[in-house]
Amino acid sequence: MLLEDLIKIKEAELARRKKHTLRCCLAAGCISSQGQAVKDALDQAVQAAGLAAEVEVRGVGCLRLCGEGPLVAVDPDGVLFQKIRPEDAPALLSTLQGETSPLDRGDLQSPFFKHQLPLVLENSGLVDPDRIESYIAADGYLALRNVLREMAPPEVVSAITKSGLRGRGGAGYPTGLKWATVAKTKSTRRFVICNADEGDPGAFMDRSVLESDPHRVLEGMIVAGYAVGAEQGFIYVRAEYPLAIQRLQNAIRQAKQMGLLGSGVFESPFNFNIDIRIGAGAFVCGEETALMASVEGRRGQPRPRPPFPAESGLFGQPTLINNVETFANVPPIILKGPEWFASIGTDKSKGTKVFALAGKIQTTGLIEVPMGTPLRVIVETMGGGAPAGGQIKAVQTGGPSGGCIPASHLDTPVDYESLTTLGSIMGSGGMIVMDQTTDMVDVARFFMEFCRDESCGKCVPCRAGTVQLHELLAKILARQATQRDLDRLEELCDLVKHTSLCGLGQTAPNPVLSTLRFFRHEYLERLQPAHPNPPSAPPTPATQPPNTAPVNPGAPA
Amino acid sequence: MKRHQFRQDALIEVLHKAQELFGFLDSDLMHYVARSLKLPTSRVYGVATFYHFFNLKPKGAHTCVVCMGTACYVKGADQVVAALEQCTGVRAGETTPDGKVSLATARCIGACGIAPAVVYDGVVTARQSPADALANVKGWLGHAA
Amino acid sequence: MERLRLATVWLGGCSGCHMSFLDLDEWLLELPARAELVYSPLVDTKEYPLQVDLALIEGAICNADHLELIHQIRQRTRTLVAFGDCAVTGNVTAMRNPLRRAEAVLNRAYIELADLNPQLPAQPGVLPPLLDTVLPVHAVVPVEYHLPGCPPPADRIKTLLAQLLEGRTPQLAQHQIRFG
Amino acid sequence: MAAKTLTIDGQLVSAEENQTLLEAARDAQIPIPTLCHLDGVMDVGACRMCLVEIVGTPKLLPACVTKVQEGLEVRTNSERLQRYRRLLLELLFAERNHVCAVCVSNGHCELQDLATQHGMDHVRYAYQAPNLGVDLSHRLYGLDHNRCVLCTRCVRVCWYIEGAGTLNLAGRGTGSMIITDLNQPWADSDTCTACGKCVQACPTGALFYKGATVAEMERDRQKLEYIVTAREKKQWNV
Repeated sequence: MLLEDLIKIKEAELARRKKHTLRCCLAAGCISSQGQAVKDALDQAVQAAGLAAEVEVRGVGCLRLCGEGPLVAVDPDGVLFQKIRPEDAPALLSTLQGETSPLDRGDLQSPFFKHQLPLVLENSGLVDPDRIESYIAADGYLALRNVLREMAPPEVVSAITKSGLRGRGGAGYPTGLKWATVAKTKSTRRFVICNADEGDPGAFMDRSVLESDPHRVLEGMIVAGYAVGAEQGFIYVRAEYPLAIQRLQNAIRQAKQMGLLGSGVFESPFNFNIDIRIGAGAFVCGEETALMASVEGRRGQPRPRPPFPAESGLFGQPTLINNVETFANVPPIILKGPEWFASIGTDKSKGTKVFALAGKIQTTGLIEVPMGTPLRVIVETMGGGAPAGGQIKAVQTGGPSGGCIPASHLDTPVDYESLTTLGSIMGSGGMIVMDQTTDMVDVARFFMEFCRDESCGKCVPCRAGTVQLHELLAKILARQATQRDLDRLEELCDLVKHTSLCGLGQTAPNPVLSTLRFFRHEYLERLQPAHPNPPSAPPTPATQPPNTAPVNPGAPA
Repeated sequence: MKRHQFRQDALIEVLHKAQELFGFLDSDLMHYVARSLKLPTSRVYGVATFYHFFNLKPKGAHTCVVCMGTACYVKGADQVVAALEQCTGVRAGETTPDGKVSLATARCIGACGIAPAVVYDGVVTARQSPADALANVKGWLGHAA
Repeated sequence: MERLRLATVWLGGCSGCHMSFLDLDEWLLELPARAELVYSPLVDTKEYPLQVDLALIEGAICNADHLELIHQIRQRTRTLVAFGDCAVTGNVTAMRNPLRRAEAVLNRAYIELADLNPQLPAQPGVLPPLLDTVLPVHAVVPVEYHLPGCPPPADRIKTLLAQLLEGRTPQLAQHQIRFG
Repeated sequence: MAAKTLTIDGQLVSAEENQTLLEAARDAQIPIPTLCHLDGVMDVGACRMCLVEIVGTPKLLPACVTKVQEGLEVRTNSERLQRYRRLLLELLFAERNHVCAVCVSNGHCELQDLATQHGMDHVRYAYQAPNLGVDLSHRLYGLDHNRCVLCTRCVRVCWYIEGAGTLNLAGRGTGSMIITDLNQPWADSDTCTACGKCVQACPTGALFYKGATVAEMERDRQKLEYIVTAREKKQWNV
């Protein structure tokens, strides 16, 4: 495979284009509302109407408006049909001839689409995820070719550093720095891992990227492999995402056939292989060291860092771990230049971020916006606010590690630092909207239950602390708790946050802490009055025994 | 296992395959896997029980998985689970004594756009109310009204 | 100096802590000078009196009677001491908690493990209704001080009592707060 | 090997390059509480008892796996650390059924000692009272899950010193359990060599010699060190 071949494939693919293209969304959301049947029906209808020469029916990835599926987009008219049933196929076809139909149309000019800046998702919904040619026609693998032919590995690292890209998995660690650390190690064996263990409940960004544009992720990984000097990559995908796994397997096979993976990528001396490792239902495996343990076929328990994976990771070798969205950002940075990328977003948070918008909101779906977009624009302008006269009460970001941002802070720009200041985190990009009917204590309890069940059990504060935190929250919900229980809750949050071994435990108290911070009254109004002091008794000795004294005043549970 | 060259680090892949073929992982199967990969049996058991995806007991003829992700939860998935638990007489995570239906919950199946979602025998179904779910599951139980 | 109104209470425990209390030996003779024992298994008071200064509570909260009594005690007492491991942790009395429910406990004791004539105690008033969960005292009412030990050795009891009788905040040495 | 100089609790300490903070502190007679640490086997940093503060670092670090560095300023016993340690102990006591009064290890238990040292005179969190069994099938040893703190010391000696791989953790989170082989009765284990190292390694009364009654279960910690040194360094320090 050389540049000429790449261009040939692109031209052949573009020449295949027909007068009309019907893009049928075949991402998980639409498939679960009969998306595949709609596509099959459209195929049949096209055949039946003898329009095969004029109309292409293409299965594509996510068309964003997941709540309105199945979705079909029509090119070149730029019309989006929503909630299409298989029997609507003939009627939909007839609109190509200019006929009107009562089918539900989405407005591609609506604020939901207008405020988006697709970068990671630029191909999503356009290319056919099952055909590598379709990706190549969208300039796919061009970045890889340029890197291999025109750039030395350190130049690639420096381009990523200059772009200001930060990890999209949640913590926002500078990607270039990570790459540089791995590249600088002395080892001869290094690994690249793509973290596709998107475990946050309420997040489906990575799933959409993998299902819509799998080659994009592969390309980013191969570029990374070249930059850090690795020959083997792993993609760790959740077993809950069978479609994504299938499309990745397919994509890897196609890339190998074309000489874009394997030995001598693009006929260069660079070799790179990618294997898929399938998770088995453990949220903690999103944590780097647990993920590596799982790739090695062990129990997915984290280990203390340092040493960091960049020095000693998979099989004890230096390992680069980035998540799906981070890798998907790599090809455009190479193609369009780090300066271009750095011009998007805010001072410290560059580029765009994909969010999965869900919960009590008019428009649910996938959005990609520049960093720094105010939360209000996302949930009110784009998402249309709470449904049916509801009021947005809070927005939950970052899943079980994140927090609830109250409506009063909706003008916060969405970037790593601003969200951290509010006690939440960017996280991987799940955004759950809550309205006035949502009980914030129950939300905190829900997330604590999640953390309790997903704790790996290795370190004491997370294993035993989440159990007690959950019990205290349930007690408060049941209106059986007193002020002392609330104090105890806060004390435990402090312990679990500061003493847990890994990120799961360290962030597990965040939903409690953020709801305590912004919705404390919901906790207080549930408390029972403190135990009445005996009428005849003066208050218990005010002086606490000094620290060295082992006898402490007791407290009721 | 051959495909994975009997590599010890492919244990999870091998267990996935084994469960796909046999439906669940019983002691003999885990013993066989351990022998083939030259791993201690305790290691295989430790891994198989760490991950929620692996079952050590046979599943029912039908499975119903209710997504309890945040988006589904705020849209009432808990009520769906409660209704199903009442109808089947078993709690989530269990199988009815007659082996007909396994009821389970999932952390998040990533279908938040269509919440609350329920997976009936592998088919993801959108926007399920307790009544929808009951209608689906009652057919499996055989004592349908 | 005015004498302290002292109570000792026997809830769900083996009375070992009280036995240990009796091990105070000759110090018991000095005690009346500073405290009046107003309620105790060792004296013949039926009703827990009002305005008690200090109560040592042996045993955990196991049944409805204990629950009622401990609330009454809390109301009428200035300072409570959880006296011994059962009061502090539940200890042996709480070893039935894994069975979860009171019926399961009664079944185990009177049916499953019975040698002769297995039957549940049915006559009213024989057995106060058991709580499903045995609780340490501080899980039910606020407790000022904890005195661990099964039983707490006499010198440990003496150290604590002596300081309380002098109106000081009691301090125990490290080895004196050992469970078991 | 280069020496490093650091400050621990205000005391200047010199340590070898590869030493952990825990080793350096112990060499200098500065005690740091530990539970999952066992001399001679790999550390896992799980119990969090040995967390220390390092000036200039926001995070607390486990002394058992953190290497010494030149110029570090370490605090091992601040009021905050003491508070955390006591809380951790309370969580451990509440997690399973630790009834010291009727325990084979009463008086010789690391958990009990830690509670005493940290002034833990009662547990404010709700006792979970899980219904766990006791495996008495083995001809020599017993395993009482009620007293297990999941420190995995037994698992590590079984894997890394004896090399048998009999014991392991199964399940996850609060449902984690120590198992033998495929979670079968200990007596049925094909791999157990009955070497007894796990029993020697256990900090509490979870693993014990059958026949030991209350407070009789004493351990000889030096035995493990003796074997590790013998196997690794070929030195028999009799």
